[in-house]
Amino acid sequence: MYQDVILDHYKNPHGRGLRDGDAEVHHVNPTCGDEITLRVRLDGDTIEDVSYEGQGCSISQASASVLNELLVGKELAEARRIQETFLELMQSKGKSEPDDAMEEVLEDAIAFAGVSKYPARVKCALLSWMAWKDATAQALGETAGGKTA
Amino acid sequence: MYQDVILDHYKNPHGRGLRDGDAEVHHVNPTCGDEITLRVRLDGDTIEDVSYEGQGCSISQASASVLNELLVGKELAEARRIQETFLELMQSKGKSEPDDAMEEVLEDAIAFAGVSKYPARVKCALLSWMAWKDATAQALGETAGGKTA
Amino acid sequence: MTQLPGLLDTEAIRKDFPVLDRVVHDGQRLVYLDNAATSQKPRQVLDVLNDYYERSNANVHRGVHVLAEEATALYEGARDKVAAFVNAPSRDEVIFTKNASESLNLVANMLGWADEPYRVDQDTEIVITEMEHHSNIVPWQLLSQRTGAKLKWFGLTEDGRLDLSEIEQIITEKTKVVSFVLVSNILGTVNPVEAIVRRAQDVGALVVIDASQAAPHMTLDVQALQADFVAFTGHKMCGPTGIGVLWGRQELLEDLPPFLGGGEMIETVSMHSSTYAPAPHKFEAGTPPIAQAVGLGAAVDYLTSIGMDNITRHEHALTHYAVGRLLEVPDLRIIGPTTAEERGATISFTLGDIHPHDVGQVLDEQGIAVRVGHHCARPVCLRYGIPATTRASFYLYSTPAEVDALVEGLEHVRNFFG
Amino acid sequence: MTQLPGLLDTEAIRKDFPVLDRVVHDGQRLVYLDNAATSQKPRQVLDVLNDYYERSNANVHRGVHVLAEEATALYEGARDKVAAFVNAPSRDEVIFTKNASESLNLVANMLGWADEPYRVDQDTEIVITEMEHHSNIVPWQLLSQRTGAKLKWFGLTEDGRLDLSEIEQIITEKTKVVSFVLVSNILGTVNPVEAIVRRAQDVGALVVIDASQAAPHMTLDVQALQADFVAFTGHKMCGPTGIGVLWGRQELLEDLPPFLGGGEMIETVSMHSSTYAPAPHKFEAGTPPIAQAVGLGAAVDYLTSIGMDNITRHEHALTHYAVGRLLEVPDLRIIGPTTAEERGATISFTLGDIHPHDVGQVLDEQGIAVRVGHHCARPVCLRYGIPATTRASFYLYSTPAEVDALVEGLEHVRNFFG
Ligand SMILES: Cc1ncc(COP(=O)(O)O)c(C=O)c1O
Ligand SMILES: Cc1ncc(COP(=O)(O)O)c(C=O)c1O
Repeated sequence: MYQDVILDHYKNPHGRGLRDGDAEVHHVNPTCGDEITLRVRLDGDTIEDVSYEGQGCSISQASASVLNELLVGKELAEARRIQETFLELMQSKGKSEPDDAMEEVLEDAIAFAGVSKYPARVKCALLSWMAWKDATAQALGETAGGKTA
Repeated sequence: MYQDVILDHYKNPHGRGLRDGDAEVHHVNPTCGDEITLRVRLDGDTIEDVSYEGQGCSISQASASVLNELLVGKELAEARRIQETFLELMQSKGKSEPDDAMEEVLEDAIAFAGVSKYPARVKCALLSWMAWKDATAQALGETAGGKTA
Repeated sequence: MTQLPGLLDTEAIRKDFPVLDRVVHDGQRLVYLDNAATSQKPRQVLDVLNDYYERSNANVHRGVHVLAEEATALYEGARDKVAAFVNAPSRDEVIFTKNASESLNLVANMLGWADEPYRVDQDTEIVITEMEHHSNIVPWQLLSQRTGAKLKWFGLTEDGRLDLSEIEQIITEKTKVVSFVLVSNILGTVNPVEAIVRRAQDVGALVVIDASQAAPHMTLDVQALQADFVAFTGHKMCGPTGIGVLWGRQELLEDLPPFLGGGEMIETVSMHSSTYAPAPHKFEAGTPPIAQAVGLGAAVDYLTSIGMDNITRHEHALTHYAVGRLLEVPDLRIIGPTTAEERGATISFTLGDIHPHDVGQVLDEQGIAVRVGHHCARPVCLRYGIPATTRASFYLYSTPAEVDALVEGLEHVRNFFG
Repeated sequence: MTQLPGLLDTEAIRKDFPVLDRVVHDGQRLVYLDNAATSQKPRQVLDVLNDYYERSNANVHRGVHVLAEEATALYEGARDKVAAFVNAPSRDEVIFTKNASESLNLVANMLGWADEPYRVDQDTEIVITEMEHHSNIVPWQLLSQRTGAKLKWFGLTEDGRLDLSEIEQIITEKTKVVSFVLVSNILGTVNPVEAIVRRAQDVGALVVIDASQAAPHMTLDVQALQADFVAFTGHKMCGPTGIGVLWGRQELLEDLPPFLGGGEMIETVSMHSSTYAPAPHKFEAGTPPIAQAVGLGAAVDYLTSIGMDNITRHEHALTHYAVGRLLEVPDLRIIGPTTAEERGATISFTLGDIHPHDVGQVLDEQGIAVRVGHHCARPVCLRYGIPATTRASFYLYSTPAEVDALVEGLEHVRNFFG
């Protein structure tokens, strides 16, 4: 489960820290106490930044770092595809080997395949991704409504 | 469990029917619905009559008949000794063979020894005996107080 | 040997049940006809229990070690199996309890503590029937004492069926809950669900169905029943003791308050206040009966492998045969329907004025296990003016030969006390 | 191998527990250190369970056939064993429940429905502690919400003990019930019963003791404790899942109202009203966890054959050794008492800023099963400002070698995340 990629991200997280954003959310995993505060900044359809701070296990921390690395700079549609693919991988219960197409979409995040075998840890891996989805929806709602954060 | 003596008493009960008495009680075994109404008539220290009516299984019916046969005409002290010995026999859980002394006291009632192995039936066998004890106490209370039934 | 159309291959099935080889009273082969009280357990269920304890035993949920993951997967897998067995729309609608009695008490208590529109209070009425098991009477009596709600009930006809002639007067606009037994454990009657549910729905009352004597014997489809809650118990359906089920409609389980408080049922706890986990965990306080749930899952697998419809057919054929043969016994009076139509494989009767205790005891001496008494349904005995009945009840492993043994046994009882 | 004075012959004992031979993760021998969550079961208990199901399975009470008599004798025999195990003055004071959580909820509900002088209402206060398991917090929160009673609690000292300095202000004349844990499942602390009971008795409050983590590990004497109620749970003491115990003082059990209604708990039922059986049956609605009670009886026999005092001594020696060895691990902080005095064999700790999930997972990869999280005692984590702990807990089959394995495992965790 602890692939080197995951440990690397845990020890040297990408983009950690809170910076300006269009929306901020705070998510908690009540069963283990993992927490994340996450902000999204959009520039039109492009994700300009995902910044975050939190406490939790290596899986939830590394997952947030991988998210930052993967999503920043991407178009929203592309980012959503990545998010959905990651969700699919995490819900696979370790049953299916990820295929090449998946690997291409997920890059480093493919390292989390092993986590999907551990139901108790899947929530950790998904914490930041759910927070990102939520924050993005908020940011878009505000953009649409023309409101400031 | 169904000794011939028990079946005989069941089929040809002694002293069944309600006659005059100094006290009357009604006892019920709620788990199986057995019921007995029982009257005691005393003449000083002598039991002049035990009359009864009830519904219930062969064990409870035969036990009332045996009680009538054994106790009517006896002195109270002797009757109590019989009642206590019967109680002891019924609570023996079939563990001890009744000894000669017991047999002498209990006469026909010794046939209930086999019943003591069946916890569910012990209450049936004891129903009339508990009723008799209760009725006698009442009758004595009334006698002492000089009241009529 | 008597051959009836629709019978299962009991020779094969009986090999699965170790206890059926039991010899009692120095040489009498056991004839177990007390299945309405509890069923026997197949090897397949006992093996699963042993495997659980010998390999995977751990407390469930939140563990990160192998055993905890396995135990959780087994426990939650059992929930999936039970959900499929009763055709539940969602696995989250299946709550594990310790028995059907707890399931029914759970509903009664939730409705007492609930907010409107569910709250049962002094302005509302509760409807049950005269043929309920005590476990579906006393919880409602307690609720009515505690809240002031009025308890009403359907009476019974002479032939052991619900008297629905006054349904409009009994289930009224004030009725908030109607709770009734699907198959009676004393009369064997199968009740007309649809008529009752329709009327309950008309007045907006919740419907609770006690399926304790149905789940073991027929296909149970909670969606087809259109009930709001369905309760049953594991030990009567080849499962272990110590496990029951409450199925409830998801939106109700979301809206209704918890019952027991403790570990597992919470979301977050502080000394000042707590929030609760979503159903089903909201209703499962404390370490659940883990091995027992897993065992019930195995029982469900076992029953499904035989086929619930096949079991129903088997029991129907056997009941038809048994009713016919029993009615040949002089002085025998069946308490309940005297045909095999709309009835389950449970037959209560009286035998002249021989007390059921004596009937049961003399049958036992011949190795035949029946139950005697009021069968936790004393109002039925009161209704028919009898102190008790003798009850023979069949299951998937019961045979015509066992019916014959019962009838012969009863002849012996008659001679004995004649 | 490390030899400590007071250790049991674990080589022999471990042979009784099939699961301890389990190999996980392709070749790692299981090191089971999650005993505070649930214990493993000896062969002696599993054999009794199998025997029950294969020979004597029947519903209890009121049956006149052999199996029903046997099952009843086994079930009631288990009550005798448990009564002797806790030195109860009477066997009728032992109530079988499904787990400790139900036992505690039972008490809370009885007190809510009781008449004076026991009734908990808006004028009364309930006292618990900050180190309770959720199962001894939430029932009282629910009771306090439902009745308006005020919930108060004892806080904790830095070193994981109850802060009793304000006992006179916390337990007052208004206090009707004081409920507290005998041995904490997260801190390991053994609480000073006498001081609390004395104060409770002074003000006339009832005392409820949660002995879930005590019964498995030490001689439990309800008379010496002078409590009014004592709750514990079978699965932590070598017994099956699905069985718990509530011991209560006879006169209280007579005076207090029933909780769940149904079969077995009644004396006589009519549609209009019911009367209840005497305790313990008054509190055992429905078919009880029969096999599980019988299994608990076997567990009690097993523990007694080893000797509770010997088990305490074994665990004390092991705890002493474990505390010492754990404190050698850099960055390891024990949450709870840091000596083996007045503490049980449950040790919670944090390891630098490595999250307990990661600690547990990496230990699991080495075959070492510990629990991580808030251990159903979240207020303790809040109190010490930590999200969770890693918890190692020992039992009669635990060995110094397993402590060594844990310490080595933790070194590996540190290197891994270092
Ligand atoms: C101290 C304490 N109290 C109560 C409980 C609840 O026991 P159960 O989950 O068996 O109801 C536990 C164990 O989980 C415990 O450790
Ligand atoms: C119709 C019916 N309802 C409820 C119950 C109660 O089930 P349990 O005793 O398992 O709680 C029974 C069986 O005893 C029953 O036959």
